[in-house]
Amino acid sequence: MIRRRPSRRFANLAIGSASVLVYVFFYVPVAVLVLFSFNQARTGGRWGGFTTEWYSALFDNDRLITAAQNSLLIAVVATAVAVVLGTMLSLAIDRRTFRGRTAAQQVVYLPVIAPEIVTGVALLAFFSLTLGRLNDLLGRGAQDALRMGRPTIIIAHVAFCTAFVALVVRSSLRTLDPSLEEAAQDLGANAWTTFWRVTLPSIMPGVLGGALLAFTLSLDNFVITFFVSGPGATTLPIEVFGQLRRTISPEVNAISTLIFGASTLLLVGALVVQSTVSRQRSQRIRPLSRQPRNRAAQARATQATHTQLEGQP
Amino acid sequence: MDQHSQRGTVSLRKVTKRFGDAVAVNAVNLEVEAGEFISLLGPSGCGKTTTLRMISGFELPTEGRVHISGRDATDTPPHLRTVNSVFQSYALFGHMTVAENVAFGLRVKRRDKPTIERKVQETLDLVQLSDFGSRFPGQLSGGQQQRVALARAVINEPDVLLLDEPLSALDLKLRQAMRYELTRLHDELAMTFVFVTHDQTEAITMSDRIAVMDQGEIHQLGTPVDIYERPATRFVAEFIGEVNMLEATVVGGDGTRTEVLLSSGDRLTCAPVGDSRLTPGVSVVLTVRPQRVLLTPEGGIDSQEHASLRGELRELLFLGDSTRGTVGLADGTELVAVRHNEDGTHPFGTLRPGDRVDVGWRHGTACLVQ
Amino acid sequence: MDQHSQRGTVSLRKVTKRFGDAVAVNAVNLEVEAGEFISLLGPSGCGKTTTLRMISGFELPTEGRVHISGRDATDTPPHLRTVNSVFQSYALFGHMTVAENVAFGLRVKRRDKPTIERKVQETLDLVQLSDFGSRFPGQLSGGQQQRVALARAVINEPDVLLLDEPLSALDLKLRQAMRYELTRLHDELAMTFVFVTHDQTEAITMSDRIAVMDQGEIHQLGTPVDIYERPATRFVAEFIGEVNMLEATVVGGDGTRTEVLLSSGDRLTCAPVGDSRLTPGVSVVLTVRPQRVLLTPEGGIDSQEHASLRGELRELLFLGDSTRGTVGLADGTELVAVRHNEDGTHPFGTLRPGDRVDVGWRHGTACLVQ
Amino acid sequence: MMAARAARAASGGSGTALRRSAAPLLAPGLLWISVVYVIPGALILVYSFLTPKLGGGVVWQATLDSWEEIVARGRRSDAGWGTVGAAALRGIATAAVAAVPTVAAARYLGRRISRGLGFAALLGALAAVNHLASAYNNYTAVFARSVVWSLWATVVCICLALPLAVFISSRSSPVTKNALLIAVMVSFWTSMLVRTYAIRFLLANTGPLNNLIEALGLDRVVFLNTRFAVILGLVYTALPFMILPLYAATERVERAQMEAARDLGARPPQVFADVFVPMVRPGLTVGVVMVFVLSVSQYLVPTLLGGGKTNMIANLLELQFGEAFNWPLGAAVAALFSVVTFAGLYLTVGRRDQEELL
Amino acid sequence: GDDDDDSADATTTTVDSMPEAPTSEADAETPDADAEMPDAESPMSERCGDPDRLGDSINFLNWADYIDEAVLEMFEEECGVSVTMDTHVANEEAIAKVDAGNSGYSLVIVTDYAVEIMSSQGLLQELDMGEIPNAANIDPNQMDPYYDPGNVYSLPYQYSTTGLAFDETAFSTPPTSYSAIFDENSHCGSSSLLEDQREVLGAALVYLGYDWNEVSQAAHDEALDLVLESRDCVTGFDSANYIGNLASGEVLVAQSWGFAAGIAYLDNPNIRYIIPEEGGTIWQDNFLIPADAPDPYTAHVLINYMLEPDIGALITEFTIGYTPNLTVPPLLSDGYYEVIAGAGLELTDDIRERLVWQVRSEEHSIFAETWSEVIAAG
Ligand SMILES: Nc1ncnc2c1ncn2[C@@H]1O[C@H](COP(=O)(O)OP(=O)(O)OP(=O)(O)O)[C@@H](O)[C@H]1O
Ligand SMILES: Nc1ncnc2c1ncn2[C@@H]1O[C@H](COP(=O)(O)OP(=O)(O)OP(=O)(O)O)[C@@H](O)[C@H]1O
Ligand SMILES: [Mg+2]
Ligand SMILES: [Mg+2]
Repeated sequence: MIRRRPSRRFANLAIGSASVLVYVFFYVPVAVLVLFSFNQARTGGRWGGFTTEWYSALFDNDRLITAAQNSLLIAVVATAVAVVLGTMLSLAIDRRTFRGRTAAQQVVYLPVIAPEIVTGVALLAFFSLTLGRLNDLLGRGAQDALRMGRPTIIIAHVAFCTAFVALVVRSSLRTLDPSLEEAAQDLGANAWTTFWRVTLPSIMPGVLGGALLAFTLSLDNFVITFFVSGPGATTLPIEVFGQLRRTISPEVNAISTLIFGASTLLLVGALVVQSTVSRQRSQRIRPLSRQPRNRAAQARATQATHTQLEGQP
Repeated sequence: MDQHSQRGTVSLRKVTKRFGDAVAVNAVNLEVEAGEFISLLGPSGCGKTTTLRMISGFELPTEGRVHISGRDATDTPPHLRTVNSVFQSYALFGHMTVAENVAFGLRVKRRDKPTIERKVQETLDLVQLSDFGSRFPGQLSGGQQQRVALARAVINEPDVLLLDEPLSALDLKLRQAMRYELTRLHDELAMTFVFVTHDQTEAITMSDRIAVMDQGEIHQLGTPVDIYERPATRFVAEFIGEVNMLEATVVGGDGTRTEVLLSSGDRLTCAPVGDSRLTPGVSVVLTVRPQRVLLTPEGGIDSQEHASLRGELRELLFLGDSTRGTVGLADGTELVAVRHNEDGTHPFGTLRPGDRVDVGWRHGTACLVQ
Repeated sequence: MDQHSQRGTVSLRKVTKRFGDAVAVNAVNLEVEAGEFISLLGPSGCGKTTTLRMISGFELPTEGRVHISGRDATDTPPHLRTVNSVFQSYALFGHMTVAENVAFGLRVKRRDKPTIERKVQETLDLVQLSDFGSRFPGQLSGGQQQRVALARAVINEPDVLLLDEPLSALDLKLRQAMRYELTRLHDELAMTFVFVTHDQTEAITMSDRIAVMDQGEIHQLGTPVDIYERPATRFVAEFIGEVNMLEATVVGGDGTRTEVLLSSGDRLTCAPVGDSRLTPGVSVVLTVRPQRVLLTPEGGIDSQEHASLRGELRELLFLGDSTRGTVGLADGTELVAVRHNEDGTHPFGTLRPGDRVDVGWRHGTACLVQ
Repeated sequence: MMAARAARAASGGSGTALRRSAAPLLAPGLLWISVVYVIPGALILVYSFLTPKLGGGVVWQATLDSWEEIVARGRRSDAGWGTVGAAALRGIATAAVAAVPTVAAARYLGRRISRGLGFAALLGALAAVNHLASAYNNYTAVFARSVVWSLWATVVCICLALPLAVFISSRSSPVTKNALLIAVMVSFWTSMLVRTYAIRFLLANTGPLNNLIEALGLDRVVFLNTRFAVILGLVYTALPFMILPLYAATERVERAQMEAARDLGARPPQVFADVFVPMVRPGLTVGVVMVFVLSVSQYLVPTLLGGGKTNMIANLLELQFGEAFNWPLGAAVAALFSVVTFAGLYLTVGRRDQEELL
Repeated sequence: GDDDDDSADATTTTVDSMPEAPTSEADAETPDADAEMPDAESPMSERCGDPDRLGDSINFLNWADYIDEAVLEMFEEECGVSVTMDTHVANEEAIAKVDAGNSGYSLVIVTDYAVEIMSSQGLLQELDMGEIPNAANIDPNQMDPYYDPGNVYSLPYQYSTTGLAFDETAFSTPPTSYSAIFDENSHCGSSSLLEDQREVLGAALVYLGYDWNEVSQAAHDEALDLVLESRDCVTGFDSANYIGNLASGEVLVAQSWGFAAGIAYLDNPNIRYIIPEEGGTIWQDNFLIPADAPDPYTAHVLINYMLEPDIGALITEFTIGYTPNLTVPPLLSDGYYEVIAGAGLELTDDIRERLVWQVRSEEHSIFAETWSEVIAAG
């Protein structure tokens, strides 16, 4: 029903098709791997018929399962810690003044701008040096020595995840009306209550967004993980990279498909919840400046204001 | 002194607030009585909000002390003060329902649930929002949000309620309605209200007393009539209502009248300013309200009872309810007269722009300020 | 018709705008003359902005045509129309200096640099911001930003200047100053101004003509005096200025007077409405402006020349410039009288709330609308 | 807007906040990041002055060999004044070619011609520096190539992300917006490696894309192990990091300002360049920094899609830390690389944008 | 297997399903090792050494995709030791991990020159041959290598060669020289070289008439020019994808690991493998025990276990390399021999003549320098 000028329609069309293109770009490789996970032929390239055998094979493939478990575990732990640390950092940077604030900001920004490969080798050097020294110091034998593995991976992942969380949370903190927190204090809430009851719920979208990003980054990290992993701490990307020596096994496609499917389901679920909540909330929203349609009520308002109640049906 | 009797008083003693080099509030003394409705009135940036925030505890005074309910509260953190605020932006918690918003103060004080529920219901009744408890703030109109903010503050039964321009985001009609609402609440609750505004009509219609501020200082503290009729300074005269100002020099006078020389060359006799220390030679400003200015054809003013000046009618402006006439005096200064359009006819009779006119005012209706 | 003579005219012919199902503007006809200062006045959401945006080209009418300067511009994109807008939020470019903001329109039209510089200087002079050219909008006060927005629009010498509530974000004093400024500019520039506002005072003091809108329709188009004194509908009466409204039923009358029965039981005689087709039995509303309502002790009204009703004084409210008395009539309806505080004494004499009073108005000052 | 933020920042620091220390909030995160980034970074610097050990690692014996190798030693084959001349010529040629479109664009947008020329000159200078770096020695050559490809990837990312950001932010329902945003992220929940492998398959000489090309009657094109594939991979990997901040910035764009520009007679491209781009600049800066840094140090993409024929700085580092057993040299390359990257970022990203970055 | 002579697909299946076949054969040969009832109170298999000294678990670092996982499962079941195998994709990676100290690995498999480097740096412990009785099974030809004289630190695991693999159908006369890639490359755009500085430069050096391990600057300059020239022709320097590419026909001639040619042959029976007339390399992967291994004894047991005939057969069937274990060849399936024969992987004495070992010492860092020129070139 809405008339549009042709030029604007053209612009919208261009923007829309460019966007579709981007999604195609993102999802064609995903589609390929999903397809391959059902492909009977072991080496890609040709279609050998539909099969689910790779999925059943997957359940016997301890290495892949373990690697996937490792990846998920590390991502979950790193994300959890990073969300806490990153939120704290962004609170400090946004809400407190202290000397060296700029320097602190730049340190926080380091993981974003530091080349991954440099970080990887630096961490390898660092951990070999410190773990060795620590073991010497503690007199640990070979059996119970400190060594690289899941802990070192988590330490590394937490660092860069923290930076990204801080980045995202800071941007939502900046748009948060500071008088909300003051209102809470004014009503008798101490700093702690204010944070839990008011600040955190208000910046929750930012925190969740940061967590999502951190989780994605951790799950997908190869280079840094590669350098700091140790016995029994093979993550999925590292396992897959090893397999590239031959051809990638269809089971890898299968597990990728599973992870993809599960996360999509999860997020779609979250979206459905969000949409119901937001539909609920947006019911009968009235913008601030809208006045009642009832003119008679207004007329009375000028004479005897107390009889007039804005919002009466 | 008896603590109890002081409940609800606020007292600022030589309170100064500096931000870096800038002085936001300058050695302000203010005594608010219990149960009073006091307004802080002044232009943007004059320090009203800063003053309020020192009372609520969000700013620390650089110098001076803040007493609330008779106790020195200067170092008490906000959440332990017996004052509550209504913020200009409402600052409602968007993730909580109206009822949860209102319950917040009691919940953080860990009142038991039945009490909280009962009081929330009572308070929502008070602000006439009983049916809106389960809505979210985003689903309310501006005026309703305003009332939620109010309910959220008053449910805590603070000694003092602070309101920072709570009406400025509302449109005219709603603002009028909310003014009435606030006055009603003040009567019902018997709390001290400290109300910040830059709208003189708001201050005048609602307050017991008004503190007029400018540049961090309180220029005058008094009842609305005091402030309107007897402005202490030029700034107050100018800020409250429309006013004509004529530069003048004192040339003589005694205890009962002062003789001044206007820049237009006219000599006038005025009632003296309160504690008249106006010695000849002092520069003063003669202020007179437009609605007290007579505007007649030449010679139409009885110069016995009235001060009278001669000029030319420059402009007549229809304002709807009233008409405004602008008169140019001999030296070019302008004087404005306003008259209600009482009976649908031109309130200044047959006068037309360009006519020679007399303007004047009854002796005693003009005021001298320094 | 001659193109040149039409420069600056705007004409909306049966223009309708629908958003989905909602009708924002409903079959509006509007002829604006060249050089006129016309205001669109109406409550929030009545379609003012939408109307303006159809003139500037940001919305396409669902039906009807828009003519600008005599030419059909309905399908002309915004950047090719000879109109410019001043946006409510100013919409200044924050990343450009004031001078760059003002120069923008000329720059995108690729005028040569010296011309641009000269004109920017001239325009900044015009709005009295010559010294602020190199500042950024963020460093200016609201009123100054306003003037930059104005300068940015008028530098293009549009045939028509559209202003969407340009003053609503300013505080009272500044608003008054800017009103004056705008009127001055209109006189100097001889452009057509289409001015959108929901503030009646603004519309009344500035405009040549006012179009009062509600719910997407123009209720009345006329001069300020017309609209104030002879509202065509109840909505207009109510929206323009403060007004008392009394429900009444026509009980008789002839061509020169109409007799009505008020809900309070009083019978009154009124001047008829313009094209009086008021036959007995019709419900009408009697409107009378508060400043035309007399308020006296019982029996104080000359019922020969005045309509007169009996009631009780409920409230007296000091408003600074004036005092407002609220009277309750027999049936509980209220009537408001407003009187200037002309000589510093109580304008209603010795009357106090609770007193029995007479209220009334000179015949002919009340109006009947449907 | 900035003034308001400054005021807020200041007020945040006043009053009650003043009484609280930042340390408890700041310390854990800052310490953590320092342990993982700052200290190892310093260690790398130290390593670059040590002696390599066969089998990897270092011998704790100071030497300047590594730095001499990468700074002082030019490439055997084609160093000399001739190269400088060639570089100058190439710069001038590039500037001349670029000048035509940039000046036209400047004219069209109503900007000064000198700005168009300046931009062309900048491109020329870049080309010349690139030429010099490519000729100077192996390290500068690989470095220059990494930078140039990452710049290309950044440009492509901007071109793809801008319409998408506008598209998403012009949706009216917040749920749709979130769904579209999440759709960007979700594809990243399958391992990058696996997806890159899928891209390999798609681009192969005998892959579907080439089959399609052949079906259209054209000759098969070699995509794999070329710059094209590598830059495509870089874009694929980094695109979300452009989309997310750009979307956030687009959300904050005020429609009124764009309409004001239209109203003042600006044609849509002018509105875009003069109003939209400056308004989304903070987000754009964040995106550009992230995409560039991510791309310039990419390891997987050149390895998987470059097939050893098209290498970037990470491959060189990998060689030194791996097969070459020359950690000090690798450390020196890494240190130099980081320093140049940081310096470049600080020089190109303005003060204001830096504040915006975090 | 009965489906040996079927198509390539069938062959794939055969190799995949291989674990069962040799296991049953092993059962037949060593009846005391009752694979069906390995657990419970029945005495542990004697292939598990001394149960008192045997640990519960062991960390094992191996090349990726270089062992049939069934072997590890069998060991776990038979001996009750859980094996965590991590993989590396380069010897350098393994060295770095062990060099970092306390890597946690008790058993590591790396290629020849890496053993020399590691032992020279004191990263390894001497093997106790008393605990590895199966060492006696090993082919003397593969013992006492240059990198570990006397096998003090290492025992061979698998070995193979590096040569050329090609698609028979693409050549009228099968190539016999590196010229198929370096010069007169008739399959420009369909050839590939390994991503390995030593192999590529070595091949170039021998092609130019130098020694495979040549370190003179002049020779390297020449070799570099040759590699840079052929760079435009090869699809890539690639150690992994070319296997699939050979199978799919994307690559027609490639420098290749021997075992990899076998794998490619499984998918594409037209693949043939040769050692060019200029020569090729032989290389051998070895068991090592790091000096700081947490559980050296269990590592010895595992080494010994993997040198069992049936286990060795499982491993070799999987890797398609050559086994150094003399007891294994009789147990290998027909499928294995079909691949070796079909792809031309037989290691005759004639071919052995042409093979050299890669040597690696300080002076060989010139290979890295030359290679960084290759990297810098594109
Ligand atoms: N946190 C701060 N840092 C620096 N200056 C400040 C700060 N807060 C207020 N000021 C300055 O102090 C002065 C008083 O500010 P205040 O907010 O109290 O004014 P106000 O009377 O409330 O004005 P408004 O009507 O505009 O709200 C102003 O000049 C303001 O710029
Ligand atoms: N883009 C739109 N989509 C849907 N409805 C719209 C849109 N723009 C305006 N409307 C609706 O059209 C009606 C008229 O809106 P308009 O903005 O013209 O009002 P207005 O008179 O300018 O009000 P205000 O004083 O609040 O600015 C309103 O009900 C509004 O909700
Ligand atoms: Mg304030
Ligand atoms: Mg509007």
